[in-house]
Amino acid sequence: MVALAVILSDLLFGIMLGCVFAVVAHGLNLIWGVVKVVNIAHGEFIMLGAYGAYFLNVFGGFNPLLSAVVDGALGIFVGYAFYFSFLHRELRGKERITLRSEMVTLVSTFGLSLFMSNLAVVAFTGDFVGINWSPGTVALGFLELPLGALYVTILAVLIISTSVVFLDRTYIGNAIKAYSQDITATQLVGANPTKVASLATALGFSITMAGGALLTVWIPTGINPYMGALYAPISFVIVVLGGPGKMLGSLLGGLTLGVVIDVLQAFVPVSLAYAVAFLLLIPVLLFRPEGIVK
Amino acid sequence: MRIAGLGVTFFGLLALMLLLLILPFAFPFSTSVIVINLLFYTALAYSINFITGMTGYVSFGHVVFLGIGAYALGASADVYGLDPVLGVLLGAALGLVFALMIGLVTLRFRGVYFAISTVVIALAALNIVLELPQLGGSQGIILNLGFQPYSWYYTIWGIVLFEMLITYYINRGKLGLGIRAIKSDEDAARSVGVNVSALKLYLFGLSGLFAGAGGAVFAWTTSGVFPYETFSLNFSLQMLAMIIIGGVGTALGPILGAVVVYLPSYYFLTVAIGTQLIIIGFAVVVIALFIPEGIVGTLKRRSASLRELLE
Amino acid sequence: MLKRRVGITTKTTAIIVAAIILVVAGGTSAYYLTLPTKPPPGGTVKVGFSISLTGNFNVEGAASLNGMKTATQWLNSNGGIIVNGKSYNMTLDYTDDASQTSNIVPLYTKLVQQDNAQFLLAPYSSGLTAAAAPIAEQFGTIMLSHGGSADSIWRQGYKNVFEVLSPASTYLRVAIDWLKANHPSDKLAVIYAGDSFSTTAALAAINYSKAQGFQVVYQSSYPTTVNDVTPQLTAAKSAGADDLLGGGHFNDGLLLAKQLAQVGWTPKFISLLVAVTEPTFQQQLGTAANLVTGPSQWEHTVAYTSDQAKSLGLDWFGPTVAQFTQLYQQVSGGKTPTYHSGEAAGTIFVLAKAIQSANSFDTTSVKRVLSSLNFMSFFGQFQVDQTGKQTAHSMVLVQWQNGVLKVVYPTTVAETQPQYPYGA
Amino acid sequence: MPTLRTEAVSKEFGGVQALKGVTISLPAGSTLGLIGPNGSGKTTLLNIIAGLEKPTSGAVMLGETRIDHLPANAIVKLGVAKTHQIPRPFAEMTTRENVSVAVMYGRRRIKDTKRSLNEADRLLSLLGMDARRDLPASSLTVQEKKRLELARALATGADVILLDEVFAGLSSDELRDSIQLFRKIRGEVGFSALIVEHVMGAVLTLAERVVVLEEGAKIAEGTPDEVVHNEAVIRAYLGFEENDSPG
Repeated sequence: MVALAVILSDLLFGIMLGCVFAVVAHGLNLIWGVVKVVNIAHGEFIMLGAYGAYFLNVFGGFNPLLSAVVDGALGIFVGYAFYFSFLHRELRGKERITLRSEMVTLVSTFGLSLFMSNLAVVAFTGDFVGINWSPGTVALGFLELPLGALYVTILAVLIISTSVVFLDRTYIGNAIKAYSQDITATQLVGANPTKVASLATALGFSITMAGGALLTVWIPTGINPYMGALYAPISFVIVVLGGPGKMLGSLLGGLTLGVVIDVLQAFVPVSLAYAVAFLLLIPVLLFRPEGIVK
Repeated sequence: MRIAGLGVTFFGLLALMLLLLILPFAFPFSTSVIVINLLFYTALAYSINFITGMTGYVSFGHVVFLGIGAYALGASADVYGLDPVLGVLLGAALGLVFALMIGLVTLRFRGVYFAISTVVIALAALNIVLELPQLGGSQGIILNLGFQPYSWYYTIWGIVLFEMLITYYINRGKLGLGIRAIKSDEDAARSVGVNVSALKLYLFGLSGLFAGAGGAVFAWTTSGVFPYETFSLNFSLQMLAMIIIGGVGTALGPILGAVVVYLPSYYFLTVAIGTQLIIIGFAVVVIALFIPEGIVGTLKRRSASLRELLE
Repeated sequence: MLKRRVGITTKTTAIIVAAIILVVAGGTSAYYLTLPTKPPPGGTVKVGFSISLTGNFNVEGAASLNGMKTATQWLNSNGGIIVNGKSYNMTLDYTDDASQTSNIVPLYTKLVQQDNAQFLLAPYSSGLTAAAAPIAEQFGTIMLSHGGSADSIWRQGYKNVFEVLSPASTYLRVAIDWLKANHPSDKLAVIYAGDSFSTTAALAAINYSKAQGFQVVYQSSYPTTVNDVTPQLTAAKSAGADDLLGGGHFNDGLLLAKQLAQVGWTPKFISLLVAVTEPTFQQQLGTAANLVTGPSQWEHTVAYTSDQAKSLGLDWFGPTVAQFTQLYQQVSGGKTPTYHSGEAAGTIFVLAKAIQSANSFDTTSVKRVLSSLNFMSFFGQFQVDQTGKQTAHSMVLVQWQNGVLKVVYPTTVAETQPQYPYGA
Repeated sequence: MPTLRTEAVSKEFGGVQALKGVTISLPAGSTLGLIGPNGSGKTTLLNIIAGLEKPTSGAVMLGETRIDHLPANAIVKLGVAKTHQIPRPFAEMTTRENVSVAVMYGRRRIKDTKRSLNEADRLLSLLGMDARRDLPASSLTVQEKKRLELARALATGADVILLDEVFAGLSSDELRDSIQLFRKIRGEVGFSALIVEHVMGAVLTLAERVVVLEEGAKIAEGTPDEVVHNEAVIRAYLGFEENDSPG
């Protein structure tokens, strides 16, 4: 018999975990939705963001929330660099993304992921490190919720809703939206497709790296060169669940995954909870290929 | 053009395989065991070549079949004392069955969606095995089948030979033409009568079969099956890197890729440098961006005479 | 089709040329790859092994290697190994194995066949040790295990494989023994990482504690890829557990200790595998590390001494703990030895002692000695049963007390008393 | 050579009614034109016949066989082949290999590579593309790619061929040549043809009967002459010209 209190607490923790997942996946969602390519090395950029937060903490005493801002700024540069070295050759002058370009990106970013994670072992060693930042807990009835995770949850919702407003309400946001629907339409609204695509990529990387920093609050000890191997697949599942390019889809997909994983653990072993969460992708792809959001 | 007769490369590969046949007698075990590993990776490369190389469906989670084969041999040898050669056959059979089941669902997804669905299946498989006490759960299975270099060697040699012959068989005839059409444009292929779904499933089944057989040999030679090591996505990545570097879809590419990826990796071990995966990763990036056909494909495109030779 | 007529002679020539190139290339590379290195010069004994310097076990591997180097250096500069009145130096012949089982067979075959290693040490971890064991068996070379503690290795009937460290199944016993003596009515929760070693240790602990009359109110494992145990901790807390046992490797211990604070649970007693003995555990956790306990194969603060050996009627061999720790710091560039270093170094001394007692390098004689050897070194006592499994080496319980790691149990080697409850 | 019929075929895409109960009939050996403005549902109907999409309701019959539940490749094997509006050659293969795929996998199931290549060569020379046969298909011009589409459809051994805008974008000279070529091929290889165009010229010349679609519904059917004088058709096309001004 599972106590109701356990389920309730798992639900709350699942919601917080889901928001963390959401912000980690959101950058991938933006790039996938707009530029229509999938960055297999997504997890390695999360890792980079996490190490950024770690070093900022060690050398600058920054807490992960502050580091997320710095990481986000760095992510802009990383994103532009990535766009012009990996995507520009494939996207330049194209009217739509061909399967071939999709596969070239898939394979080249796969190589990048091998390269980065193994270079990270040399640069950072394979040791697990963590950031010693714990703002305490807040009592909520019979439950105690970690404040740090609550901050991250709020930030995650904030980042995702900001991106919705940005895409809907600003000129450049509209240009990005236009690009995501039809590359030639971008020119009709008077914007340069390359500028729009590279900006979207840069924003995606900015969010990814900031997400990596925020993730360190949730996993107090888990910063290591291979951490991307878990968070990249989770991000893929989230984006597919929510539907690529649907900004609120990150949140919905993340929450689904977080709640499924945490609540299921009250009934089945953790491993199986994760297995179920991963396999959720299959029925969604079969029956709702556009994602669970209409 | 590829409907051509068997060329120099075919006979060259055949000659190489025949030479390898006598190697265990001509050299000490310490050489045979390196070649066993090399052939193991070659077998994996050919196996993923059937699906990813030939159709362009990137199977990132291909390790799942290796894992199934490894557990087939591990569990059958541990619990029933089954002969390891039968264990390899069982691994191949289970690899085939699971590939057909998984392929029936996942081969409906195109491009990135297929790639991602295979990854989540591999991750889920690991997490499920961790909770199966019959398969040793997280403790895995420790075997004592002894040091059997001859049996290891000729088993994996036979697997690779089979794969080469089947690759040639497919590439040469009607099948090969249909498969190239699928790789080029799946819908157009369907509209000229190519039974796309069946052909893809056939290839996925083949690749699962050989990955399963390879996995069984892996469990046999390493005297155990351990969930994290067996289902490590690194195997998928290595297989993929080998065919990308060697040249996708070709008959020569996988063995070439296995040689240029495995031998340096092994050499690096003895001089204790941990850089092999960095170099491999870099090579994959460069090849994917600049010479997507890999070594063999590029040589073929660059030179007509080489093209003839490399068929 | 399109069989652009390649003249039969051209084709045949091409095949012959290709075949010749292949034979030459294959032969040359095979020659170089199998070139036996020089036979060991007189006066040395060559010990071969692979160690994980890259991959998953690179941290443990590096610590183990430093331990072996330290032990070898001490041995060679303190008279070497005496056989028939003559002194022999020990040399280490090792390579990286990238923590991959597939590398073990070629590397160990090479060590035996090409490098002519006279004795073998096992690689780090149970999986790699299992892969190496058939080679030791095949070539009749003695192999000592320092980092593969899965009990099932010793159920395979190997005649040449001996264990120096304690089996995984005994790790948490020492904590349970202390609880039994002091707080026998505590309810236990066991949360552990789902890898081979941690599972073996935790499942054995669950059985042992039940046999000791404890109630295990919650038990759960989690995959090592996951960095979140809040659901398990919440469940354990609400199941009414007093004490928390389990963990896994370094990261797991840290994770459990940190997330305890996140879910607001303060167990009365915490004992975690592996992590607790690392100095970084305390650095990263700060006050949360205070009063956390853990089992250890060995600590540099542990008090195994020649007096103690004498009181048990045993021989003492090798350096004192202080000597070892000091030399280790020189060898490793200022690091403190971990228990991985200790067990690896201990293995070297077991080998040296066995050869010296056998007064011969002959495998059969050394093997006979190993089966009956019972002595003590800075790493503790060594004695194996008929399967080669270590039985005499005992674990110690350590606890962080105000920023210092203290050995607290068993009383024979303890520096001080354990403090209870946690969080006090 | 059976008759191809659609019976009250409807198709809905996410709430939009693309086809509303369309019934057409293509008797053996005949040529039927299918015209209508952009977005009138012509291509959807063609895709449903070819098995690329499933109808929401209604049926597609080939003689006495119902084919609307079959996959596209099975329909090809029953003798119905379609060309693509935007040509989709197998870009990495040569022109001749492109055609021989269709020879081998089409209705005739010729397994022998040599025979299939010979058959491909025969068809390519019939279409006047001998000189192009060893070039990669990606290097062909748009018009050549359209011919390749036709060659592949013929190569499947189909006796019903669905032509999706093969005559679009041609100059008047080219159009005249194409129509001549089409008649010549019809003379050598008998087949029934369903020709879809949104410009009427070629259809009116070649088709014996014409069906007009507007917004998913059939608004007229008859001989070319009847159709061009039909009020509804004129209104549809005038409306179309005002909104869209075709090139």
